[in-house]
Amino acid sequence: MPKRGGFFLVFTRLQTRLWMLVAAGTILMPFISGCGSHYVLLHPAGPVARRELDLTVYAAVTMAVIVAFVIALLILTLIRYRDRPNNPHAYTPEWHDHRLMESLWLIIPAVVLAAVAIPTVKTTYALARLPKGSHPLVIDVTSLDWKWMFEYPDQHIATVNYIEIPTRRPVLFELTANSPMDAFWVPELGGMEYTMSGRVLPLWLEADRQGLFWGRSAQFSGIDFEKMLFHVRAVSTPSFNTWTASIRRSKPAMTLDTYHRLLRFNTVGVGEYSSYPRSAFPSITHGFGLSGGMYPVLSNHPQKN
Amino acid sequence: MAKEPSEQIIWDEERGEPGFGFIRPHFHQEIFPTSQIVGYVLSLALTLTSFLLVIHRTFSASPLLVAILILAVGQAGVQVGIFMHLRESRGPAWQVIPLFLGFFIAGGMIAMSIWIMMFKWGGY
Amino acid sequence: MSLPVDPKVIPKPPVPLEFSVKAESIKITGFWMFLVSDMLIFASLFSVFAVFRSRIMAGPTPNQIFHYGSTLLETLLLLTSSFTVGMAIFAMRKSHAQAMMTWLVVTLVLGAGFVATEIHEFITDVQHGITWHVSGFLSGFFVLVGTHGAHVSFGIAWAVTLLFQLSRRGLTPVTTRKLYTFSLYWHFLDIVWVFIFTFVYLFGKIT
Amino acid sequence: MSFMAVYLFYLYMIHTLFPENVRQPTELGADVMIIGTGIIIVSVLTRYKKWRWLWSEWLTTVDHKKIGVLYLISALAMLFRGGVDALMLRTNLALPNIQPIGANEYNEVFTTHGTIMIFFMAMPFIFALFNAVVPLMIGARDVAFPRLNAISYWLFAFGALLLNISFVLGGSPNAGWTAYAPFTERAFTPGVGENYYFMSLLIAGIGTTMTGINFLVTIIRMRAPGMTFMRMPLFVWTTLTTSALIIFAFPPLTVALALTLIDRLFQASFFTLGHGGMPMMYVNLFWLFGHPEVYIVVMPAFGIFSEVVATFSGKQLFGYTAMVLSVVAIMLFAYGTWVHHFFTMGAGPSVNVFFGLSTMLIAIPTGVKIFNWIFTMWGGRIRMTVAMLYQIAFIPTFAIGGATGVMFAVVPADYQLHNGYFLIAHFHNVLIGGTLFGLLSGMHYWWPKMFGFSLNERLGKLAFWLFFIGFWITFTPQYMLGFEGMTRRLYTYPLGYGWHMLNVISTLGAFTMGAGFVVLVYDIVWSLFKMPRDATGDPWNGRTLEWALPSPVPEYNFARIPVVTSRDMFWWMKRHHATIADQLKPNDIRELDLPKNSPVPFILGLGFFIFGFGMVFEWWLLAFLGLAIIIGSLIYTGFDYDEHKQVSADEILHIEQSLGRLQG
Repeated sequence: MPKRGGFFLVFTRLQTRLWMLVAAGTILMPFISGCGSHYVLLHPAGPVARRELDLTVYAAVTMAVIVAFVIALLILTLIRYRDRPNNPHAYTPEWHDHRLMESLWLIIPAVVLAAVAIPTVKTTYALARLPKGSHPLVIDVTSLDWKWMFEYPDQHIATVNYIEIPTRRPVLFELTANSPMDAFWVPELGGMEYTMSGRVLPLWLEADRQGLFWGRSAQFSGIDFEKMLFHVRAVSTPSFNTWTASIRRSKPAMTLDTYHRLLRFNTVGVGEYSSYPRSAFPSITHGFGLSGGMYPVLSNHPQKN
Repeated sequence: MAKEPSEQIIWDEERGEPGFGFIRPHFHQEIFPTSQIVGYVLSLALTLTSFLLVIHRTFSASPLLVAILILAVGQAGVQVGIFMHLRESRGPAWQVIPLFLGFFIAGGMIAMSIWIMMFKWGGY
Repeated sequence: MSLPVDPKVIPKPPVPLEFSVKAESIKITGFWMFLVSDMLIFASLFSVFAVFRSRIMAGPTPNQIFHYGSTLLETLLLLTSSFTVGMAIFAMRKSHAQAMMTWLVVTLVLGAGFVATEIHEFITDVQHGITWHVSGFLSGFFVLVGTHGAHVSFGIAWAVTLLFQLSRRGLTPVTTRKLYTFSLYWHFLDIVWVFIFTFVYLFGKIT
Repeated sequence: MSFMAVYLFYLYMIHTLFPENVRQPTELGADVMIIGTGIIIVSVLTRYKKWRWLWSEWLTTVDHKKIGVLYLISALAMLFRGGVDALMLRTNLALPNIQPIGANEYNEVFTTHGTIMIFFMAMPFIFALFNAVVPLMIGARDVAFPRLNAISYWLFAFGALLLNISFVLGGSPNAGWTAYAPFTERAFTPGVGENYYFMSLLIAGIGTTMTGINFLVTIIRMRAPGMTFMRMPLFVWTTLTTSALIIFAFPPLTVALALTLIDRLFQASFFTLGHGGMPMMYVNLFWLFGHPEVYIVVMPAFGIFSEVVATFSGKQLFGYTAMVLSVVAIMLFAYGTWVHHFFTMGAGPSVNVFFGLSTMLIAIPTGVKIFNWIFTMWGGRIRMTVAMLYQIAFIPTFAIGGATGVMFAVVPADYQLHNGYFLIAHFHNVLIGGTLFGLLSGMHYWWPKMFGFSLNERLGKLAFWLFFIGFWITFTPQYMLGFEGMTRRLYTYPLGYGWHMLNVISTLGAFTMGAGFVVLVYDIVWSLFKMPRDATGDPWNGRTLEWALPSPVPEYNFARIPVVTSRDMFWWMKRHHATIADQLKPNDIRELDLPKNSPVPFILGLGFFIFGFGMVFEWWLLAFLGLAIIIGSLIYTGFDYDEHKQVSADEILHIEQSLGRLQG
């Protein structure tokens, strides 16, 4: 290749750099704007999500330190030991063993991982229990194809694809399904859990600010799974009480017939019902007494016994 | 088959690796089938013991489970050790390692699956 | 392209016929590996059964469907056949072809007895409406025991082809290797049965 | 003209046999492609009178090198299919609320994308490299069971065929590559699609298990004299551990698939909702296989990188013993971590914590390996070949993938990140950055050994950069989408979430990777015609025994089995000026027994295919026909004692002489 003049070389480099800058800018733009409100996981609205986020960030940062070290080491190695003429760095083809270094990179990752492991264990056990002395609001969640049904056993009301919860009070979701497996997830309030027919799983979440949060199924369950969306409105306790009262007063009751319509394979909008036929729904407090639906033998389920 | 004398010498003797410890090869060569008969009697005895233990409800449930579990493992030991000639091999009896690894993984698989599927969520 | 080495000539131990050819002895190692993999199949089925054991639903309980007499009979048949196939290998090692064939035939008869008993039980169950559709427990039970039964049936078919080969070719490194692997297979099925006997039938009796 | 006639006839048949199958435009496109390719292949073979050659040289072969080539071709074809699937997925998600393909087709495409990439791309690619080099590396004539090896290949090939025809006959599986019950039960997926999934994976799984057994025994029993375990190249070590993993891990998969199929076809009650079925057990069994599977596909890549990095740094592998111990440790730990795939199933904090910790534990040996690779380069002379570029790209990529993997082991973090795009980005990061980079690296590295010519380096580098840059453009946005709450398997999304910006970028990246694949194929075709043949057999200045042989390797591999005295044997020989030609003398050469070609593997595979097809459509007669073919070919092999052919010493002498490898 013919050698080019100095000016031209500089120009080419400049040009290259400019192009790289433009490219990098295009790619990085959405990343720079990365803390926008769309990043629901980064904007927790409750203690559960906050603890999960804290731990995620902690783990990410800890891991990033190691990764950064590895990449730096790799780049250094590549610069020093590329096969080029007159490489001043020593070529040691037989060097293949170093006890101290090998034990070092056995021990250091182990220590770092222990640093991640200990808070993991603590938080996992902590999040498995409701805060001491709290009186949770119980909501029984049933995932259907492809909609969410919610029952408030203490308020005697039922809703579809929409719930309201009071702020600063733990909500105990009792999750079950009358459909294939789904996952109940409200990202701003906290992590997900599967809903499975024939089993009731507890999950507690709490909102500490008012707002409207979206939740969706995170587990693929068929053609309209994309539409398994619901909303959670967190309001103050008085407005929550007003809301339940108004539903009890002004909305229709859910009959078994309504429920069987919900069981069909379709999507529906939001629904609110002033009561629901208690014996007909799977819930921990009332046992299983379902007659219709897809699991007719649930009356024998060990959960009841 | 014997085409390569050079191979026959070294290759046949498993590259001079005679095996060590529990993978040292060992062939059963007997004049009278003593071990077979002993194995048969043992296997019958073990089976009948566990059967009778259960039929007569000798212990309460949990010790009984443990007892028949031990008897079953003993039975497997009899079959593997006596009848299957575990350590017969040319060169090191390599099959021993995957076999015991397999036992270990199989046991772990069963025990862990039961544990996981109990769904002991706790705390509520 | 090889380099000079000291060919350590180790005194050769007396090796039975089935191990005398390197390639055939490798097949025996391969068969062990197959058995390990098959063992994991049964372990998976056992874990399924263990989890499904209590999921009886509206179906019958273990005590209602297990017949301990015939189960014990099956166990004795299979244990005895395990012994007879061991004797066949013993005779093979002694180069007693006739004795070996006899023991093998006895093994097959015992195995056929086992399969017949099991099929009879299954048919009785199905006649009483006890099918794998009824409950999770029955699904686990039928598939675990049925897989074992299918293995035994396959073993019988395999051994019949071996009988033909043995009678045509006599004791050669290849035929003895085949019989040896068959014996491994048979003993392995015996072990699996012992665990089925213990974990399915006897556990069912206890709980 | 004839093409149109055939196609119309085909459409007529489809509509008669499968009236319920509504033809979508993409399916029609796939039909046209399959039929068209088929006609082209058939006419080319007929035109050049190559049928006999195809049958006797390839379809009936039991030679491990040829089987390796077959695996490689299949894997590349499947990489194409899976890649096209990926582009369709990304196109569908590029902008909010556009749907070039509808919901059902999207579900089918992501299912086949995952299934094909894992089972029908990564696995055969791995086996291609196993077959191509492992017997050469350990100084063996062939694998332990050559005919079984061919059977494995044909089971895989016909399994892959069964899955691939699902798109045009009867409908593809559409429940995700994991096929979680109870969604895969008849009540929710009534079509034949899921039957295809279960049946094809069962068939391919049998083949895979046998490959595992084959290579485990090959390595244990067929090593050359002096090749002790601690002298084996690391790729052989990873083959050993991978084979062991296959033997232990595939049985749970087989059971899970078989039980679901029994549920679907014969109304058992394993994973159904009624009658005490327990779908969670399917998940448990699937991941009992699924987690080891991750290591099955990534460990060979570790082995490849260990060979590549040593060769192109001109330096012995650093910390060989530690590397061996870490692969063994990974193999053992791999069985104790499977629950981290379903922490959110709520098996309880104790279970979750146990498996979270065991998952973190497995990161330690992996970390050891990464440092050892870097220190292999330290003090070497690094040659930037394509194979080495993939290796260098692998280290940071895999480190990041591993780091995000540790985040999933952090149970509370997993509760938020599970089933989101963060997860998608993580496992693509590991599988592309680890497995695919490794396999492509290995392909470039061993290509001259397999085919006798190298791939073009310039084109290879172009393909590499497109892959590498495209990879990061695709998956960095996906990590961020995870934090925006986008969940996996969505076929479309509304504008309001703000996901569109990142999705556009991600799609652009995917197409960049697609361009990389096109360049790669062009590279292969170009090199096939234009690259000079490799005369030395050692184009990279290699270290292990396979480079001591001519390329392509003669059928019998080694005219005389070498005696190994050192790790990196060939390197040692070169340093001590022990050239090949000096060593092999005419009277060293003897007559050899080689495995003879056999039609049984192909016919057995065909039998399984017919059986599987019958089962899928519940055409029992066809299934019985397939079963009869299977049993017939098994009995035939049982009575077939004529497994060997003899190659005379003269013939070998002649070949070696013509290759210039003989003294005197």
